[in-house]
Amino acid sequence: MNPTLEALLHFLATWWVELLWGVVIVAVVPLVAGYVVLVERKLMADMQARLGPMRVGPHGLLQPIADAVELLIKEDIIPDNADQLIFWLAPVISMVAALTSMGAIAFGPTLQVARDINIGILFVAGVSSLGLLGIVLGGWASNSHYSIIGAMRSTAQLVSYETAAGLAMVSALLLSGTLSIRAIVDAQRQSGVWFVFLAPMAFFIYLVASIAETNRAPFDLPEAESELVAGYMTEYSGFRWSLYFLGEYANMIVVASVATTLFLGGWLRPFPNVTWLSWLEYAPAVLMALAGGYSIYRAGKQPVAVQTGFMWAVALACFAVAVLFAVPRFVAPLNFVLPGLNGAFWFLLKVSAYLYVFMWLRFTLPRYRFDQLMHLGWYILIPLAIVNVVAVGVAMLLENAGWNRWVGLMVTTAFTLGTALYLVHLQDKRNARASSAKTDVLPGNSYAG
Amino acid sequence: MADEPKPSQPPESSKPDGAAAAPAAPPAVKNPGTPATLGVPKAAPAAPKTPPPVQIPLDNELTRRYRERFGATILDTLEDRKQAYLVVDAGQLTEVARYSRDQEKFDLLEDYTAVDWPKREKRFDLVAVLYSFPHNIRLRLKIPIADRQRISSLVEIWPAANWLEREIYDMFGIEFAGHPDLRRILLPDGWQGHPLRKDYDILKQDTDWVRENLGIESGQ
Amino acid sequence: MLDSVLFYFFGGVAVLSAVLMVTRRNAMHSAVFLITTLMATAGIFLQLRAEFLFIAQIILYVGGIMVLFIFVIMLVRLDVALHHVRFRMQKMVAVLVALALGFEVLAILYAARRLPGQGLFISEITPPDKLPPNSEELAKSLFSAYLLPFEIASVLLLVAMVGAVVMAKSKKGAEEQ
Amino acid sequence: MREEGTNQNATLLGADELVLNMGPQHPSTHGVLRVKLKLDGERVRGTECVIGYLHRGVEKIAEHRTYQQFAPYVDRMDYVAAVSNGLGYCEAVEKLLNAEAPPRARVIRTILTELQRIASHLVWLGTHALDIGALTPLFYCFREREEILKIFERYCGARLTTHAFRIGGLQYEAYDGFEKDVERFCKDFERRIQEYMDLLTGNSIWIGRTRNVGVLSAADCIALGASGPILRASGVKWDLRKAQPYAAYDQYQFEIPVGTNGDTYDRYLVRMEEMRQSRLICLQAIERIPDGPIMGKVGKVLKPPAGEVYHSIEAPKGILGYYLVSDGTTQPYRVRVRPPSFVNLQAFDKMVRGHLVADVVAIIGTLDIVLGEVDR
Repeated sequence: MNPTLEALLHFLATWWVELLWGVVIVAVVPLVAGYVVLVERKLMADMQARLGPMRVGPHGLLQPIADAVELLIKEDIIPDNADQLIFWLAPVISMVAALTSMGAIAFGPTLQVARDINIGILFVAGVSSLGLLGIVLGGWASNSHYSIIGAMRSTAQLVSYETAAGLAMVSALLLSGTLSIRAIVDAQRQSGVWFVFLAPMAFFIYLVASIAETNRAPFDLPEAESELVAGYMTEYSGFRWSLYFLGEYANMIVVASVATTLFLGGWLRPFPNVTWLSWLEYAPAVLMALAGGYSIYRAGKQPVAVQTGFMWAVALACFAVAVLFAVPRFVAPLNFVLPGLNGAFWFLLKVSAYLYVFMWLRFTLPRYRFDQLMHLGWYILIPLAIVNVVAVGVAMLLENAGWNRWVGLMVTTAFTLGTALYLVHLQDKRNARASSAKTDVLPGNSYAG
Repeated sequence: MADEPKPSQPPESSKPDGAAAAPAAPPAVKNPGTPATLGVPKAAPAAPKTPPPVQIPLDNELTRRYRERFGATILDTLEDRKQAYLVVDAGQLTEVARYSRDQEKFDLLEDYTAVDWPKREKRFDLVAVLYSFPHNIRLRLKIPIADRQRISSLVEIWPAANWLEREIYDMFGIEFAGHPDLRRILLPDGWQGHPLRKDYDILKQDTDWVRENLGIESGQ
Repeated sequence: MLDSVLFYFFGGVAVLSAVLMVTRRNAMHSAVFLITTLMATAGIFLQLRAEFLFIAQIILYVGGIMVLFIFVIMLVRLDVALHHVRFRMQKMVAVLVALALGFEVLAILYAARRLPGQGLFISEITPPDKLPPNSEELAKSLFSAYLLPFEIASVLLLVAMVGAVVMAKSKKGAEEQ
Repeated sequence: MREEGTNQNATLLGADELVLNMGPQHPSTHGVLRVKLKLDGERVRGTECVIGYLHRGVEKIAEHRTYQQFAPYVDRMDYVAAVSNGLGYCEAVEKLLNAEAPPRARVIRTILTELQRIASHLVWLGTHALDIGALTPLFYCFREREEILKIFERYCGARLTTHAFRIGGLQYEAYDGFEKDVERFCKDFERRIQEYMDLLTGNSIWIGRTRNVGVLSAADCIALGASGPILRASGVKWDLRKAQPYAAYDQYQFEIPVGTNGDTYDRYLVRMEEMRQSRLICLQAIERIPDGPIMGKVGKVLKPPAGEVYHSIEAPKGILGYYLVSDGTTQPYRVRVRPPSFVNLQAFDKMVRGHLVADVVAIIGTLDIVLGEVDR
């Protein structure tokens, strides 16, 4: 046999699972990102007393597909004065970085593209930050003032907040003692509790920094539409624009996954070592069944026959998933998929919750100004993250010295919290000084007739 | 300049049945005793023949002070529908304006505009509406000027005049000496003609400009 | 087999984009090709199972330094600056420097042959999966055998950082006065 | 940047000054305002407003229409507060005619104008918050504004450019259930305002973005002619509705909210409180709408005696003045509108210098300009 062919076959035989997963990620993530957008729009609509997309498909469920088609067939405009090569390259870098970094994420104990590389978490963080190159290059190549300002803001913002996020990650890494994703989750299983309880400040810092890293509100300055039109994406349209968009949402999923892995116990169910909670193993199936039941309940209340039918379809789908979750538990030969299924369920649930927080903040908060953003990053988050790393280290030393682990962690967390309050206080004082001696006025106290 | 004007009172000579409140009834606040307001005959009865009799001479303390101070510069002091105005000679406009702001406390230049009377010798009336926060009264200065006569700008006295004078320049072609940035404001820079002049027909436009910049024959 | 395919792929990309980087007129294009070179090098590290070096290369060079580099290019209009910097003897100097470099490389290769042991060419290769996880190894050697140099480097960086802060401060103060 | 080769003004970094052209198509210039910003990094070193993109020659049109024919045109100036424009014009012409609207008409005018003030402020609040990045208040504001527009629609059939009033009084009698509609809206509205305040007033990002941004002292306001909430936010307790009452404002109790700093945050508080006060005025007014005719005696053909009149009202955005000159014919000889937005926009340059690009947006929002009125 041809040696090349043989080698190829050998390669395929050894790596087919990973290759398949790779293909699945490339194929599924755009769809998932599309539906994350839909969910976001629906949630936003709900919080804003309106309906959101309703036209395409029942309750707008096919909207992402319509959007994708629209973006694909849209005219592709490259401005005359743009730098053709880089303009073309930039969105691709952004998206490839986001998708590649997904490769190392473990969705369950057995669900991972890259066979557990022992620098997993660094890989995710490092590669996903490459997306910034796409933003900077795209902003520069567009040759537009809005784009370049957006790109500069983006760079400054990412460089600042990456530091804070990295230091927050270090806290969790100290606790786990490894960089490998599976080992980190395993460490949380062994310690019996998620790291978010052991290092709450680190989790909080990571939450804030990850919002800033993904350019989401209230830190969405690089693309603040009311100031910079669309920031670095201003000159992009159609397919290229959708690549950026995809990269952004994929990045959101990535940071959520990192947070889930580091702080929220990855694919572990809540309190993985408490045996009387082991009924939670049934939770996925039960929850899906409940969702199905609710759909049936709602089906009767739909005004139009089509909608009733659709609700029934949803109900059936939910039941099908429920059965899928339940069967392996009762059928012994299928038991081996159980950890994967349950793991994926919990993992995705946590990721969704994390993303929900992202969205919730976006609908609620106004946007920071650039100097305020930098102040928050450099004057508060980074010092706090450094203090937190030291504090977690001290806690571990104390534990080694025979202290109760919780007492040590509480003391150090309290210390970090105190530092945080002091930093905020300093910042307030700085603001007060900046605004010279001006007094507040509240409505109601100075309105005479 | 009064930063904290005293709480302004509604003019106390409240009209019997609250008719459209004549805001600028100067004597009401300044000098209740003067019979100027009370003596005003109801606005001229119908039949508005071309020389209008609605404007009647006004003589109260305010106008007297102006006359004393400026003499012949104040060409006339009149009242029209209970609103006072002074006709001021263009030559000493700056002085009158500064006096109005500093001594008479007309701190707000509420409006500044022009009216075109093509048949008159002095073709334009510039009209400045002044308001005094401390006294809660209005006063109009009317400055007749001829076509192509340059007139001194009020920007130094009331910065608010900046855009208002640019608009007058834009619409009437009146030039202001000493204006920091006298350009067209509403119309494009290269436009020919001044639309609010009476001889500028309502359908007229700068066809050359339109053809050159918009590539169409007419914008109508 | 797979290893050599990957090696030649990454090596080819690295050399090609290095050449392109030198020949491009546009500073931004050069930067992009430099990034490609660095990433291809990172790929070679990965192929050598040096995953920590790989990710360090990505994070430090591609992620950090290159972003700052591009940032600077955007800010200071390097196109114009280059134009001013170019001088008459440039080509000559470049050729000389290149020749010197080439001579050095040759000399090293020649000297290496004389070294005791295997020299540059290692005949027995440890199979990749037998290698210990190298981030741990790296950490161990950094914090034990090479602790002093490591700390010296850290202090040096700290000094640089403080220096930067001081310089930025004084400039700001001067501007305010 | 590459294109800015000609501009060699040195700045902090030794780089060129960047000229950023905001508008006329830009999400947050509220229409077709174009602002040229001279930037050093992101700091604004100078501005120039380019306006006139929406210029329709309203004042010229007026000279070729009769007094009644021109009335609908004024609605097209400040199109988010059309009723207020109409009130100012009608009262000005009435003054020119020495006529007046009957008491019932004046009260209904007051109610509608105050509702319009609330609606205008709601548009301001929603877009201002959106500019600063808060997405949600916009929809809440438009939800409430919708209620007001529904009242307008039931009253006169139009929602935006209402032409609600006629010279001499009103065309339409208040419809059945008018009081009830207004009352229901006002009762509900207190809770709604609280909702907006909950979202924004205490929010530290909001405070950070608005406090000390675009500060305008009282002296600056008066010198630059800025009026309305901008003037009040800098501490001048002055409101034409109190100072020189028109319509039926002398009959109602309300307060003039004032700020102290004259910054964007104070303007926000002042406008919020103004909405509350407008609501109170409406509630007082619907309690007793006098009976009687709704149209005064002005005749079918309006021929005001020759002469001139200036009349101004407190529109939601500031002093809205009309200067009318009659030559005794049925068409005005000259109509001059003193638009609050136009004059307020003059203060923009002073407010924005030294701030960041993001503040430019906040300041355009807080000025509450409507380009239809700026350009006329």
